[in-house]
Amino acid sequence: MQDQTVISVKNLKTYFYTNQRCNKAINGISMDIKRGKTLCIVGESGCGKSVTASSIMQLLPKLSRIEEGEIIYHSEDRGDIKIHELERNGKEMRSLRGQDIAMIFQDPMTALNPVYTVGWQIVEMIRAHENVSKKEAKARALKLLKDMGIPYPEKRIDEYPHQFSGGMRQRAMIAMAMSCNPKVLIADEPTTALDVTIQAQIFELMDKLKKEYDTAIMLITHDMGVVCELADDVAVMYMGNIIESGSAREVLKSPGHPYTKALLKSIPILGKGANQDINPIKGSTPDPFNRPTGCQFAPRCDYACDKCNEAMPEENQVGGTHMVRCIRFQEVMADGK
Amino acid sequence: MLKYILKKILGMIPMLFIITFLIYFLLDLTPGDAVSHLMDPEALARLSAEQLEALRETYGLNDPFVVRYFKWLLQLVQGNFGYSVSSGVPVSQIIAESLPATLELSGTALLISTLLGSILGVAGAIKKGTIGDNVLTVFGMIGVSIPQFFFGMVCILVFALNLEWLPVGGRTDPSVVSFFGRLKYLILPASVLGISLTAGVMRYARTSMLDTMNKEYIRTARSKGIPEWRVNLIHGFRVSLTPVVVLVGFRLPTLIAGSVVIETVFQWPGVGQVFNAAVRASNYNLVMIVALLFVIMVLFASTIVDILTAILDPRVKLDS
Amino acid sequence: MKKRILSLLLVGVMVLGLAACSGNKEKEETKEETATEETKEETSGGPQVLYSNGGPTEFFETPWLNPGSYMYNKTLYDRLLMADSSLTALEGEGQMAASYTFTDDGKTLTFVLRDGIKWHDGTDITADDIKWSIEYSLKTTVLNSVFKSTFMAIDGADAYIAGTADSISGIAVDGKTITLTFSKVASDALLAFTQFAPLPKAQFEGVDPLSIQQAKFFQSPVGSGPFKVKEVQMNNYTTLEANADYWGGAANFSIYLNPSAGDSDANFVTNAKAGKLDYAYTKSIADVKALTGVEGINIEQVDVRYTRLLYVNKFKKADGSEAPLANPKVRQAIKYALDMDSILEGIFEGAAISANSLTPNGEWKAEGLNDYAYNVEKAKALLKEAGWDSNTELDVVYYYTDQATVDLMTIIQSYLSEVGIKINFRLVEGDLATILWKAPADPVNGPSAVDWDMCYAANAALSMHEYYDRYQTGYSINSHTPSDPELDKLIAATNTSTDPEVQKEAFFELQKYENETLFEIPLYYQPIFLVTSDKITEGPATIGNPQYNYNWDIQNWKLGE
Amino acid sequence: MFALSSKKRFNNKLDKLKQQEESGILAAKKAGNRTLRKLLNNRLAVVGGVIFLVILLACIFAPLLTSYNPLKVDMKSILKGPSADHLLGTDKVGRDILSRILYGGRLSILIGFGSALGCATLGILFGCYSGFKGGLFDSIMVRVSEVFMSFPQLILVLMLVSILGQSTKNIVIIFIICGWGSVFRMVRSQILSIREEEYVQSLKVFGLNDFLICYKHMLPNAIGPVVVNITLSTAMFILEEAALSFLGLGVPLEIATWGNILNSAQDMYTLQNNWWMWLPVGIVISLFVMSINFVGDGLRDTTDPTQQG
Repeated sequence: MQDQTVISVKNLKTYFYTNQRCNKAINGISMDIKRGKTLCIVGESGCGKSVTASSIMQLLPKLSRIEEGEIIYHSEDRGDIKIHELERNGKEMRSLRGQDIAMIFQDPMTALNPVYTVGWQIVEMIRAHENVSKKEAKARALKLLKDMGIPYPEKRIDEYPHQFSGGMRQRAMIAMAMSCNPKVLIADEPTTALDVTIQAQIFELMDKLKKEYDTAIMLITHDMGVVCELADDVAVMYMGNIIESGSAREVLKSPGHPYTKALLKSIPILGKGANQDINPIKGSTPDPFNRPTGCQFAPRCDYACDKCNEAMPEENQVGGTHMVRCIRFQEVMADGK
Repeated sequence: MLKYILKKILGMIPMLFIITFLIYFLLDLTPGDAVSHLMDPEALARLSAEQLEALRETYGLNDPFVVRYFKWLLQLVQGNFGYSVSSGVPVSQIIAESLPATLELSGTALLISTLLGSILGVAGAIKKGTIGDNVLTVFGMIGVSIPQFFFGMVCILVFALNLEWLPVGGRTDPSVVSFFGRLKYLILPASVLGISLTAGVMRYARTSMLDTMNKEYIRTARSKGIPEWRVNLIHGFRVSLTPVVVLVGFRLPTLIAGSVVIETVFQWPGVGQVFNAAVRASNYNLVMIVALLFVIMVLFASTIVDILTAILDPRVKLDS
Repeated sequence: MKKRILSLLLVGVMVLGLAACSGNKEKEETKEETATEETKEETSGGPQVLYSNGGPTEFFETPWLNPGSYMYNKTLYDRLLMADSSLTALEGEGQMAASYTFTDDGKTLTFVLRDGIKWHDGTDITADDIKWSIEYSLKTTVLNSVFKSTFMAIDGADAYIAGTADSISGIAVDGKTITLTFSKVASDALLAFTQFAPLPKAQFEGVDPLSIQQAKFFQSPVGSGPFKVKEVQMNNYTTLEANADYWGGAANFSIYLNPSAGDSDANFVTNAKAGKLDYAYTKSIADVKALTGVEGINIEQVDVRYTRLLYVNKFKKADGSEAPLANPKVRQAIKYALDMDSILEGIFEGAAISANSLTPNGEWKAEGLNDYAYNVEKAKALLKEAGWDSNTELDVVYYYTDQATVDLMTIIQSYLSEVGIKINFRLVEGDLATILWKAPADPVNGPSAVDWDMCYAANAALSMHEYYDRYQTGYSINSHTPSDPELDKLIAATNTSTDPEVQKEAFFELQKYENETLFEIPLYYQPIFLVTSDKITEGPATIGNPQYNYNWDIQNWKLGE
Repeated sequence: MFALSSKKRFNNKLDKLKQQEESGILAAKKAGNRTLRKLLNNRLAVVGGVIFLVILLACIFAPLLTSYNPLKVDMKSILKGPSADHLLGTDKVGRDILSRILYGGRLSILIGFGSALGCATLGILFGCYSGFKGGLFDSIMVRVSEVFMSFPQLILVLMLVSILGQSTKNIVIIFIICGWGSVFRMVRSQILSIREEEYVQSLKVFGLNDFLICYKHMLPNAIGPVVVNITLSTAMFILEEAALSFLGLGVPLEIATWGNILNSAQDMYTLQNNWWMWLPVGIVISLFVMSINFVGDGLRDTTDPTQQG
């Protein structure tokens, strides 16, 4: 089991220092990304899921830094690399990016450089890590575009991003990310900006990658539907903490945290007909600068009691890898509403 | 592309017509006419009224200005640029002699200011907020904050008279034949003019670079693991090049008009001086032709800018 | 690496600041040697070069307007006669004329041309060229007034001008001799022919005399003098080379002219200090101050007939009201109110001389004129006597744009306001002939055709007549002085004889009248400063007025290292 | 060595911030207006602002600072160096240079600001409406602005000066005629992009008349760059005034403006020997123009939402 983990994150804390204030975006999270498995990180916007991805890739904005904790990349040939100690844009970190850990972003419209052709940008990625001739790199790029299911790749490769549709552009992004067959692919809400039919194609494509290239995928989303379909493991984040994580089956079948349960209840399940009763979670995420004492979800939690407000609940292990940070998790699981 | 250029040129014709008419009208409004500026006041004082009238007659200055304008236009269409009222030299010859000097000076200055301005602007944007950014900004600002003639005279005093590295002024000397000998004359005026134009380019480059650096594709580029300088220059600056090109494009007309101030201070035989003297002496033919060249260059510059933006930024289509 | 570049930049800026302020004395001494070395190695190959200014910016000005104010006019052309440094014609041999005779009654003047003299293009200089030059110049509009009054005095000139005759009967050509017979007294005849430069008739075929300045000839003139045109780059530089077969000997140096408009050269000082100005003149005191004490540059002050004055408009105003300055007492009060000595000390640092008459000091000036020394009480008393109303505002105009003029106007304004005379001054531009000098229809009692009360202007005079003739009744440019029979009589007296002694007496009487009535207010005589560099080891024998031609025989000068 | 310490300094700064946050100081502090705070922590803009105010106030309160009348000629004390009674010495006609700089400053700043505000008002008036309305009015205005902008500026200035005559008022008019074109184009392009915004459609749906939509709602969104342009063109106009007096076209020479004072430094003798006639005024002009540029730049950075920090 152990050797399957590609990236292990232990007690990571990342703080933001914009507008002369200090915002504790990530407040100590731990997770493992395993080879050939898809780890889904789910949570409302502003819970710190994108910051996690940026921390791993060391792409944090200037006025922020990793306070504590470790991010270790277990590479095959170069042993364990402590990413959190690497110089942000240093030589070693840059050799990791793209080659070992690749990333795709949310809005394909703005993620590609508008003034260079798609082919050129992919070739740039390949030549950054392997010294191959331009011709050979272009051939590989062509093959990649074909693999990603883009029609007429010979013509498309020399076209500009604005000539691609949303879905096509995301495929091009994935082609670029996969160009040096990275060990880990981090996808930061890849389909949010796309419409539903295209979403399905992208997920199908990612599933194919996992199987064929055995890449570990860390998928960030706020859509529980995506989690149910794709996830092998799940980590639910709220206000900078992972409040519940474990294998997809355990978490979805018997959610231990009121927030996970509420999330599951708030999405319409396809095919369950029109009269499903969907009840949204009351209230909204608190202001990060004056956080509630104790459990962050307490103000919006149905099971909230006085004890919840005292301190942030510890991590309770429930069965194999299932972890919940709620003092009344037994009741929640038993409830089975 | 060709269709676009043709459309632009056709659009130019009415503009040229309006502007030259306006210039002629304004020139006619200025007090006195070519004759009254022909010689210095004392000599003029000795002429009798009939002699003055006779002189005016020879230059056809007596018929109404509209008639004179169309006469001039007719001549222009036949390719005859007319003669300078004061010296009788064909205008084409005067321009042929003075235009290369201005092109040389303004051209070098534009080059210096574009290069220096872009470098300072990009460096300022990358190092935003640090002391380096402040120092670069102050250095860039020097050019635009000191009046040109004052900056020029101090440079002459320091480099030409006290330190004697460079000649005092003028474009060349018959005894100087080598290219570098001639270059020596160009250094001071071109750098004074260049530095005073730098601040504009610097601020534009800095602003557009700052905008670009916040864009998504810069983060994507970094996530591809390519070196920091490539991210900033190849991805960042390449995109923010367009506004800089637009600004420099709109400065092309100075290639024609030159800078009267710099040319006067550095005894540079350019069009600026000739044009300044011609306008004050209501020397119609010379003023009209130089103004015509200037306006053509302005309209030409706006076309060039459109084409360049289309080349630089694939999203922009020409015939939009 | 980047940090080091930034610190370098900072040091550079500091050096620029320091060097600008220092500019102190001992730096200039060391610089002088290097300057001459630099020019030496530049021209060590070819013949030596005399640097001067006044080079053409658009065209070579015709020599018939300002006979000597441009270096090229003095070196490219020969005159008939030769004047000495005080501008009196030398006896016997002239330049083009081998000899000449002028009858005592001043009626006939004959020249005998030197044989073998040629134009620069190799063609012979003939008597016909001289005759044509005189006739053609009368038809042009740009003729010096001394030449004009002399040539108009030739017999048959009026008929020629009126067009009834196609040549001037009074000019007879016979082989090498030209005889001029005068119908009336030409008081400045000899002076005129020491300055008038004949031009080659062949070069002016089909050129309309009215636009002579625009002729192709004046882009690269063919002259007769010791130097000829080598290379012309308008607005850039002009080079003149020695005329090998000049009758007076061939020079062993060439001349390099920096372009400068009129007699104001903005780069006078910078070029002089950089060793690019060996012979030039200036009126600007600022330039002179900047060059005093610079090693290798010598400055000579030359007193010339150049007077700055206030013309006074004594005609009734257009709206019928009396001219405020019609009363001579007010004009005298103005003269008393101006402390000219301290004004000149302030602006010109003593380089200009306060004036009590149009005529500068010297043998041509009467003794015992009232200097109107600065006296506020007297001025106020005169104003009270004249019943001066202290809130009338006088309108004073000027046409010079330099800083010294503006400073002078400000000072005059403040001095006059102390005695209760309010003036405001304005710059006039454009058609100055009409704005300043348009004579009224009725020269006796106006009204005035110009709207200023006083006009600050200059009067440069080659001959004394150019100072006073303009005040006669009905004179074409007399826009300021109503007809005054006494004044007309005195001016006419100065034009009756060519004998200098008789002319002097007549001028003395005229100057006394001028001193009493102050029909114009003379301010100061402005000298000219001749600037020469040490490169000229053997220069002109005597220093005359650099704005006119005299026997400086430039071709025999020697240039040192 | 230099790089390391900046890393250390960066971390210390963040540590201090973290420590303050945890101790709750930061939460208590009232979060001031973001634009003002961002302007304040842009060091250059602050320095610029201070210099700008110092010079402006010195010019306005000139009578308090110097008792001399800038136009008073005093033949006794000509070209005196800086001394007790004349802090910055006297010029060729004995006028006190310090008072001329202060009183002259009033005029120069008036010309600079007057022209810049004039250009901005004209530019906004036409730009806003033509950008919003489009159609015939827009195309005519664009053509007119193109005519003015492609006019060789020198010829326009030379002619207008000789027609209108030389005076402060005319100079401002001339600068406005020459300069309104660029503000017009800038505002128009801003309004063109704002016009597509939804809130403008909704305003139209509410039936507000065009002027109200155009000037009350759309203009504030386009005003950011215009404000910046005003500060920067003020600096440019002050320099233009100095250049014009160098060419003898500016304000009549005897009236004290910075350009005219500097004008006296045209000859080499003054440059080398009477430094007090040109150095102080040169420094004041450069400092003032630089300070306006920095404030302008600072404003630009604050009005740009994407700026971090």
